[in-house]
This record gives sequence, structure tokens and C-alpha cells, in this order.
Amino acid sequence: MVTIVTESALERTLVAELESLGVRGFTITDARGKGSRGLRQSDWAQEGNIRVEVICDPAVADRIAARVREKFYDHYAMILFMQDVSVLRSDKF
Amino acid sequence: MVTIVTESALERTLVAELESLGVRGFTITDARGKGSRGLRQSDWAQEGNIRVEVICDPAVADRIAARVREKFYDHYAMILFMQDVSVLRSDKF
Amino acid sequence: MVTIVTESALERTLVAELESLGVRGFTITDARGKGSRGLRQSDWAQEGNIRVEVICDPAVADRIAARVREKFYDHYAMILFMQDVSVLRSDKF
Amino acid sequence: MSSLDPVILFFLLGACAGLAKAELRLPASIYDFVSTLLLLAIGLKGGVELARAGEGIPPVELAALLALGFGLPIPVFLVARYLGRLTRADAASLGAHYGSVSVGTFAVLIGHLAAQGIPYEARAPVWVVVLEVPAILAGIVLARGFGGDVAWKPLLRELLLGRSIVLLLGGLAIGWISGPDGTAAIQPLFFGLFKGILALFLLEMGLIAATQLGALKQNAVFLVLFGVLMPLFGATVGALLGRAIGLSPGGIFVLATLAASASYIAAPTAMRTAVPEANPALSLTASLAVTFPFNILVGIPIYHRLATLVASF
Amino acid sequence: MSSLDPVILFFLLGACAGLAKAELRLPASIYDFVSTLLLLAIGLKGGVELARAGEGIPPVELAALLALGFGLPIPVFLVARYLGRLTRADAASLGAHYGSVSVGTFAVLIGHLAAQGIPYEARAPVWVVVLEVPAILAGIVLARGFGGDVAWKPLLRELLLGRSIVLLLGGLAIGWISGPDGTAAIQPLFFGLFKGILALFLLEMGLIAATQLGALKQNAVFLVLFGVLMPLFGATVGALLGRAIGLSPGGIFVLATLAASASYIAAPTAMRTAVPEANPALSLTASLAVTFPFNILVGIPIYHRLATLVASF
Amino acid sequence: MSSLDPVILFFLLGACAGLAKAELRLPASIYDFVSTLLLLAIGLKGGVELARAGEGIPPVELAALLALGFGLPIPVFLVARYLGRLTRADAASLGAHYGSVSVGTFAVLIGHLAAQGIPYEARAPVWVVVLEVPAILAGIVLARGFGGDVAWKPLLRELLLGRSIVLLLGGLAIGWISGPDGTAAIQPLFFGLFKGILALFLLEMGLIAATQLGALKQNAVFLVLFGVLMPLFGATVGALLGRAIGLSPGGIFVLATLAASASYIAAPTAMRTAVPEANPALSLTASLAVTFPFNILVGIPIYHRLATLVASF
Ligand SMILES: Nc1ncnc2c1ncn2[C@@H]1O[C@H](COP(=O)(O)O)[C@@H](O)[C@H]1O
Ligand SMILES: Nc1ncnc2c1ncn2[C@@H]1O[C@H](COP(=O)(O)O)[C@@H](O)[C@H]1O
Ligand SMILES: Nc1ncnc2c1ncn2[C@@H]1O[C@H](COP(=O)(O)O)[C@@H](O)[C@H]1O
Ligand code: NA
Ligand code: NA
Ligand code: NA
Repeated sequence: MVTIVTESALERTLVAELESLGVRGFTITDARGKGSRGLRQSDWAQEGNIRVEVICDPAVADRIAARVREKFYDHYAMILFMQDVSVLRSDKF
Repeated sequence: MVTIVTESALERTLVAELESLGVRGFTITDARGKGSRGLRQSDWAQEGNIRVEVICDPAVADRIAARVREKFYDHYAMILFMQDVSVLRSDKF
Repeated sequence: MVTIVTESALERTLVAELESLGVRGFTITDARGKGSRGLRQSDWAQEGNIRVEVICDPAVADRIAARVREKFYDHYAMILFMQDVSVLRSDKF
Repeated sequence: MSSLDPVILFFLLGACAGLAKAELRLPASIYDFVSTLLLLAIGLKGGVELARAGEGIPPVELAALLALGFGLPIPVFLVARYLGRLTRADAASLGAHYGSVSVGTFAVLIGHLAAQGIPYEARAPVWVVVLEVPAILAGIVLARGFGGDVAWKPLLRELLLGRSIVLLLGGLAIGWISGPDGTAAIQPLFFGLFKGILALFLLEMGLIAATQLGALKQNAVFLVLFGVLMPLFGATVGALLGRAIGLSPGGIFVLATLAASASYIAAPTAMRTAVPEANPALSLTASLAVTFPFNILVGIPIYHRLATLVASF
Repeated sequence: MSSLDPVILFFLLGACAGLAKAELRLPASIYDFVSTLLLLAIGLKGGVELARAGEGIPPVELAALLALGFGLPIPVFLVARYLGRLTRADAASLGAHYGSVSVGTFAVLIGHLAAQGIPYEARAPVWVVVLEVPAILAGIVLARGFGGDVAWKPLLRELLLGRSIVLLLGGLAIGWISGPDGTAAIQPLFFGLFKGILALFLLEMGLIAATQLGALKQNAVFLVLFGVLMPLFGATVGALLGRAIGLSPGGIFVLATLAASASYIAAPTAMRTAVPEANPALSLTASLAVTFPFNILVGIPIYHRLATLVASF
Repeated sequence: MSSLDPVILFFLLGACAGLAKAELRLPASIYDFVSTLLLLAIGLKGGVELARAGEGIPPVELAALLALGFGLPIPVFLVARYLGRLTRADAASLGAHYGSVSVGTFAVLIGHLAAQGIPYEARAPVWVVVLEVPAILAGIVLARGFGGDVAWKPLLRELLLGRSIVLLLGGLAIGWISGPDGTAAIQPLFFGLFKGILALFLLEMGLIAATQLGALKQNAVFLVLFGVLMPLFGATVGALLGRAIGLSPGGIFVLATLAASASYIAAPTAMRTAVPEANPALSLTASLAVTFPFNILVGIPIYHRLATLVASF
């Protein structure tokens, strides 16, 4: 599973990018946080973060990481991390 | 830890089911997402997803997966995945 | 990655504590749940939970767990668990 | 039909914005706020009028409403099953949705009646309450049979304690107990702002309906035809029934519109739990993206004429 | 007691819905919206009246209020510790809650006073502000002693910059600076809708109180007795103090009600941070699920008579 | 300048609370609710006035507005790039922000004009709509050149379907179609509560501006000077242009204020997507934490005199 925490404003763009990489599903929650680019509160919708989870096979995960690094990582508040998960009915993903 | 992402409308039923399986605690966040059953936005409370996390021992986790698969998986937008976690004060769980 | 689920009221205190331990970033989502201290709904802002994720190296993670156990665990609704994650651009953390 | 009511224009604005995928999402909590205000206002208004009129509800009327609620799903089911060739579950779900009622449509109707100065029975909000649940129960029975594997008790509990019923009945009770004078201090919010709040509500409904329209791909022809013709059938049944139990012309108009309207809150939720194999998008699209707009844009004026006609016999 | 104010009926509606576990949850953001409007409206109203009356606050009055705030927790603590056999932390926490005040109760009282046309000191919202914090400090000292391990500075900062204080004082200042004419354009929202907004607020409070009642299992008998008798004691102290410093009959009524009311926002939050070993459910249940309903349903009329009696000496 | 408008005091209250880090956060959904109401109300008001006046928009005026929108970013860019020594991206982003307009400032201005009884062109909300987008496009070209790697189509779509444009134009259309009589029933919400809603909006803006001020560390001197002087320059350009195309004195005042105002919603969002290497905090701080407060506190009265002066030639 790949998890990305980034600026809410990026939601549409990021989702389009994920889908172009063949991702079949994702889950998004609203979040706030702090990182190298300072505090990001959700008081004002524009300023909050989103937390995007994508369950996918390792190859797709690596493609996501590469694409995200190239396209977004330099200019946007963003982190990405990966975890192993075991899924129910893995044919779904 | 078992994580379930499913329709908000299922919250009550799912919680009751979990408790009947001996689960002692859970954490729920509101979410949105996309999967095989299409987009699920949270614009309208009824249409959103919830993301339920349950920390429990592997045996209970398997029972949850089995029950969920049998009762909900066919007819509801739902995914379930498991991860290993190490907990503080494991006697709590 | 360390994840803490606890009372919303503790947000400021906990963040200050984390920063005093050298944590560089964190992500917070609003949550609700149930545990040994009963149901915690988010109907009323005061009564909800928060779910705090901190990506950090294992040493800091252990320091967080120790501090949290000492300062908060006895008197607050709280759980803490840890997972291994692999991060993109690990120098960030 | 005179000029278009601005609240209807708000619906169209929302629908256009939704179809154009404009960034106009309103948070779910605003929908909750606005719809809570509407439901309470409708209840309060009815309660105050009831207190003024000193009316009761004749038992015959109650029986007729229950017959309508339990009965209307049957023709809906038959049409959907045999003309629409839907699965049993889907046809039963449509029965539940179209037999039950839409409070949003009722709110638009209330605004319309007030604007046109048409008198009607003060107890009309009670009709909404009475009509909401029976059709859902009938729909479940149509899907499962009487002996079906349904957890009736929690289901009934949830239905009878649903948001719209509690807020409508609560508003009715408060309005009835407090009367016109007692409620004077809360009228600026609930009565003075009613049409403005209704405009906001319809803006949201337009957005939601437009989103739902995206699901109208499979069965599109059937769903559109069904979503337009079924309300006309329902309205006719409702109008005739209203005439039969001796309602006023305004009351006949109300009952026709209620029968024509389809549920998009209580029915979807209940069917999701009780008949999960029914495709929720199907009924919701018909009800929300076809019938709701049809009713508030075109249907209400038609039902008005229909009611006048039926009342004149 | 004449007829029941409809806003009270909204509280009962919320409470019934909550007890029946109806699906009526209102999102937290609506609670924030509604309570923000209430606090600002109360402040503005007080400020406008102050501007009109040109009143100041006599130093004796201020001293009396501080004495009440710091003093009232002591008997509360003693009763809870020795009659109720609670732990020191729990008894001190009850002291903080019952010594401090409830803005919700004050809002109901304001509505009541306006409806009945009872005059009172325009500076009453200032009393609320002055009474909120001292009891909480006293409660912490009762739990910890003076030398206790408490981070006083951030705590005081948070208390003095709490939501209710900032909004009440802010509203007061704006109302006072702008006066009756200056605020005319914002009065439709803050004054015209006041009672309607109060009704929504009480609907939510009813839901919250009902949920809280679920926690009333341990110590049930003590908590109910305590939650009913302590406000009567507080009201008596408040009324006598109001008489002693020469308040008007309306002012005595207000001070009695404030002393009778118990905090359910500022005190719980502060005690959670400063005295975490106190069981938060205990004080909150007493304050929210017993005393708040008691005060608005039964207490206010009693305190009215009490104030009239005390004023007549 | 007479006495301070209370809505401005609400801004100051929010700003003080924000600077003191008081626990006054209002949920984002309340901001959405309040700003939706404001945008619709401004549009409706303009539409109703347009229907009353039967006005059209002269083509010359449209051309002048487009010239202002596309042209104003250029001097802003040059100043920021060569006097402020900012990167090309940052200077272009400031150009986009300051060439575009702030609907919040316009709302305060509308309230001010109504309070002072100053007449102005009913079509002014159209100016806001026309002025919002061109400067953003110009800013992107300044950063990227004409051939730059920009996905223009989705960007334009998103800009033209932005929240403020859709709600303003939607409100305008509804107001224009329904006219003064048609909208009578929704006026209590949108017109009666306008100033109160504006007060809540400014309370939030104060909180947000104060938070943003925290980012004012680097380039502080430049940003403050820039955020104060640039609006004065913009106002002069706007006033002269308004005079040149023959606007009324009130219209010149409006155009001066619009030119002086800086975008803090549409421009930040668009620049974030199209020119991500620009530092978003820089422009937002200038626009939100310096220029917005300056304009509503000090600027508007200045622009009023400026407009009177320019109109008198
Ligand atoms: N160490 C961390 N642990 C958890 N979340 C983080 C961490 N660092 C950054 N984040 C999240 O990622 C967002 C963007 O990070 P950054 O680009 O470093 O500002 C922050 O607003 C946080 O929500
Ligand atoms: N591959 C995936 N990764 C993350 N979340 C997913 C994925 N697939 C589905 N989901 C989530 O699970 C919900 C139900 O999935 P589904 O039953 O496939 O429609 C979706 O609305 C998403 O929130
Ligand atoms: N077994 C569990 N799995 C997931 N979340 C839990 C679990 N136990 C407790 N929690 C969360 O942690 C919060 C505090 O737990 P407690 O201190 O046990 O009341 C609860 O409100 C839940 O949100
Ligand atoms: Na129907
Ligand atoms: Na008290
Ligand atoms: Na400008």
C-alpha cells in the first residue's frame, strides 16, 4: 500500500495522475499536519492536507513513487510511504 | 491490525458485527474514494465511506475477514486489508 | 511510523510533546472510536478523537512511546502502535 | 405556470454547476444544517396551523394513507419487473422508493402553495410522516416475501426514528403546543427565512442530482421513461384517493404531489440494509436525477391542474 | 410558569431523540456555528445596552463576583469529597464545574427575561466572563494544592482566551463601540434570529445531554441528588450576594441562575489538562445531563421566585 | 470616515483572536456556508438592480475591464522582479494576485456603499466576474512565456467554473430573471441578513489573515511596502480608467477599489497548479495579511476621496 500526504489543492491532479498509472482504487481522508513546508491547518479548506491510500502491486507502487517524485515532490508539500499489506480477495486490486 | 473501507451507511451494522466477534476497540475516520463500485464522494453524508481500524490478535483478524467476506463483501462497496503492528501495552488489546 | 489515537483535547499538548522529542513532521486526522474508556463520538468537537501519524526513525519512535506512556497513558483515552514503512526520500525524515 | 419561482432557478443553477463539474461542492454538514431547518420549519408551520384550526386526523384518512403507502409499490414493482426486466430486488427497491415520499418535493410544494395563496389541510405534514415508511416495508416484502430473512425489529426502529420523521413530528408537536403566539419569537428563523433556506437546499439538490445523473448509463431509456411516467401515475392515484376521502382541492393537490414524489433518503438507506443485492444507484438515479427534477420543474403545475380537475367532479 | 417556551420544547425533542437513539446527529460544525452566533449575539446585546445606559462596573461588584467564583467550589468540593466519597481529584473537578458557569443556561435565561420583559443590568454578560475562570483555578488548587505540579501559564492563557470569553467580550466591545444605531444593519441576524438560533442550540444540547446520560451508571444516585440540590444551594448564595451588592431584582435573578449553573465546556477542557486523573465523565454527566436540564426546565422559574423573595427584603 | 462600521470590528476581533492564538477556529464548512451566502447575495442584489434598471453592459466598458485585467499584472511583475528582487515565478504570481480581484473586499465595499447611500452601476458584480480571470492568465504567461508548458484547457475550465464566478453569475442571473417581486420571498435571507453574514465572514477573514501573518518573516519589509503601495497604484489606475469610460462617481469608486484589491482564492489555487515553483506563502501573505486588511480598514475611505476627486474633473 502506498500512502501519500499532500496539499488538498492537488487532489484532482493527483487522482488523474494515479488513474493514468493504472490504479483501480484509492481512499482519501482529510488531514492536517506539519512538515518541512510548515504547518498545514484545515481551518480553511484551501490550506489543508489530504491523505491518499492506494492498494496496488509493488510494480505499480514503484511507478507511483517515481511519477510523484518527478512531478510533484519538489514544489508541493508532500510525503509518500509504502507498507506491505495483505488484502482480502486480492484479485480485486 | 485490520482496516476496512466501506460505505458510511454500514457503520452501525459493521460495528455491531465487530463487537459480536469480541473486538474490544476500533477507530473510525470518514473517507471518500473510488473502487470497483465507482466513485464515493462525501459531499452528501449518505454517499461517503468510512475507514475502520481494528487492532486485534491474528485469530480475531481472521474471524473478522471471514465474517465480513460472507456478510458484506458481495453487496457493499468494501475492501479489507491487514497489517502487522506492534502496540504499546499489548495487554490492552 | 508511530500512530497514536487519543482525545482531541490533547492535540496541542501532544504536538508540543512530540516537537520537544525532535519530531520534524506529523499528520493528524479527526476520528471517532471505542476502547477501554468507552465510546468517543465526534458529534461534539470536544468528545472526538484524533489520529496522529509520525514518521521517524526507530530511536525517536521508542522515545515517543516511552514519553507517551509516562505522561498520558494512564489518564487519557489513548492507544499507540508502530509499523515499518519505507519512505520516499528518506533524508526528509 | 406564470413566472419561474427563484427557488427553482437555484435548483437549475446547482444542476448546471454539477453537470459542468464546477468546483461548487458544499460540505455535507451544510446539507445537514439546511435540511434540518427545512424539516423543522415544515413541522412547525403545520403544528401552528393545526393549533389554529383545532383539527384532528379522521381515521378514514389515516386508513387511506396507509393503503396508498402499502399499495403503491405493487404496480411500481410489476412495471419494473416485467416491462423493465429488472431483477426482483431492483424492482422491489424501485417500489419502495416510488411508494414512499420526498420531503424535498413537499418543501417546494409548500413554498408554491404559500406563494399562490392556495389553502390546504394544516395536517398535511402528518401525511408525509404516515406515507414515508409503509412503502419501504412493502418493498422489502416484495423482495423477500413475508418469511424473508430480514431483521425487522432494528429496521423498523431505524425507519420510525429516521431524521425526517423525528424532525417533522417534533416540529409539529412544538408548533401545536406553542401555537401562533408561543412560536412568534422563533418565526423569523423558521418562517421568515423559509424560502431562502429552501433556495439553498435546492442549490444542493441540483448539485447532487447532477452527480447522480452520471450513473444514468445502464437502463437509461427505461429509467427516464419510468422516472417521468410513474409520477404521473402516482399523482393520478393520489388525486383520486384525495377526492374519495373528501380532501379540499388544495389537499388533493398535496396528496397527488406526495404520491408522485419518490424517496431519496429513507428508502435508499433502508433498502441498502435490508435488500443489499439491489443496485442502489439504479433507484437513486431514477428518484433523484429524474423524478425529483421532473416533479419540481414540470410536475407540480401539472398536478395542480389535475387536482383542480379531479376536485371539480 | 405560564406556558412552556418553545425553545425548551426543542431541548426536550433533542433529549427524546437522543434517548431513543434516533439518527439525528448534527455535525460538530453546526454546533460551532450555532454557539458562535449565540455567544456573539449575547455579547452584542449586552454591549448595545451598555452603550445606551452608559453604565460602568462598580469595583465592589467585581470583587463580589471574584469571591463567588473562587469561593463556591469549596462547599461543592467538601460535599463531593465527604458526603459523596469521591476521590480528591473528582471532588475538585466537580468544584470547578459547579463554581464556574454555563453560557447555554445564560442564553436560555436571556431569552426568558426578554420574553417576560424583566429588566436587568446591561452588564450581565460581563458577569459571565468574570465568573467563568476563577472557579476552575480554585478547582485545580483544591486538587493539587498551591504548590502543585501545574503549568499555570499556558493554562491561564488558554482559559482567558477561551472561545466563550473571546466571543462574549468581543461581542460586548463591538456592541458598545457601535451602539444601537451602528449595529442596526447586523441586528436581523444577531437579534432577530436569536430565539430561533437558541432553539437549534437547545436541540443539540438535548441530543448531547441524552448521550451523556448514558454515562450515568456509577454514582447515579449521588450524581442526580447532587446535580439537583447543588444548583439550589448555588442559586441561594448567588441571590443573597446579588442582594448584598445592591443589584436590581432582575440582576439578582441573573446572578442566582449563574451561580446555579455548571460549566460543561471550559471546566471539562481545563480539568482534563490540569487534573487528568479526575474522571471526566463524572463531572460532565452531572453538569450536562442533570444540572443543565434541571436548570432550564425547572430551575429558572424557581430562581425567579427566589430572586423576587430575596429582593423584597 | 465617520464611525467604524461594526463589520470592520468583527474583522479586528478575528485578527486579534488569531494573533493571540485564541481557540477560536471556525470549521472550514462554516467558511464555505458563509461565503456561499455572500456570493449569492451579491449576485442576486446586482441581478435585481439590473432587472430594475434594464441596463446592458457597453462593449467599450468590457474592453476596458479586460485591458485592466490583462495589463495590471505587468507593472506589478516589474516592481516585484526588479525592485523586490523576487524570482520570476514569484513576481509573476504576485502579478496574478494583484491584477485579479478580491470578492471579500467587494462585499465590504457593497455594504459600505449601501450604508452611505452612494449610487453605483447595478452591473458592478459583472465587473468582478470579468476582472477575476484575465490577470491570472497574464501572470502565468509572465512566468512561463506564451509557449510555456501549461495545460491551458483544464486550467481555463477550472478558472471559469470557479466558485465565485459560478455563484456570482448564478445569483445575477436568478436576480435578473426573477426581479424585485420574484425574489421578495428569499430577500429576508439574502438581503436582510447580508450585513450580519458579512460580519461573520470578516471574523473568519480576520482569523485567517492573522494566521497568514505568521508567514511574514522573509521579505517582510518588501511585502508590507508592496502590499500597501500597490493597491494605491491600482486604485489610481482603476479610478482613471473608470473616469475615462464614463462611469458614475460611485462606479469609479467601485472600479478603483476592485483594482486595488488582490485575489486570495482564485489566484493562489491557479498559480499552485500552473506555476508550482512560485512560493505560495509569499503572494498569499501579501494579499491576505497585508492588502486585504489595508483595503478594508484604510483603503476604502481613501479610494472614496480619490474617486470623488477623479470624478470632479
Ligand atoms: N515526519 C512526518 N510524519 C508524518 N507526516 C508528515 C511528516 N512530515 C510531513 N508530514 C506530512 O506531510 C505534509 C507535507 O510535508 P512537507 O512537504 O514536509 O511539508 C505535512 O503537512 C504533514 O501532514
Ligand atoms: N485499490 C484500492 N486502494 C485503496 N482503496 C481502495 C481501493 N479499491 C477500493 N478502495 C476503497 O474501498 C471503497 C470500496 O471499494 P469497491 O468495493 O471496490 O468499490 C472505495 O470507495 C475506496 O474508498
Ligand atoms: N483495539 C483497538 N483498535 C483500534 N482502535 C482502538 C482500539 N482500542 C482503542 N482504540 C482507539 O483508541 C481510543 C482510546 O482507547 P481507550 O484508551 O482504550 O479508550 C478509542 O476511542 C479508539 O478510537
Ligand atoms: Na410516492
Ligand atoms: Na455555578
Ligand atoms: Na486588483
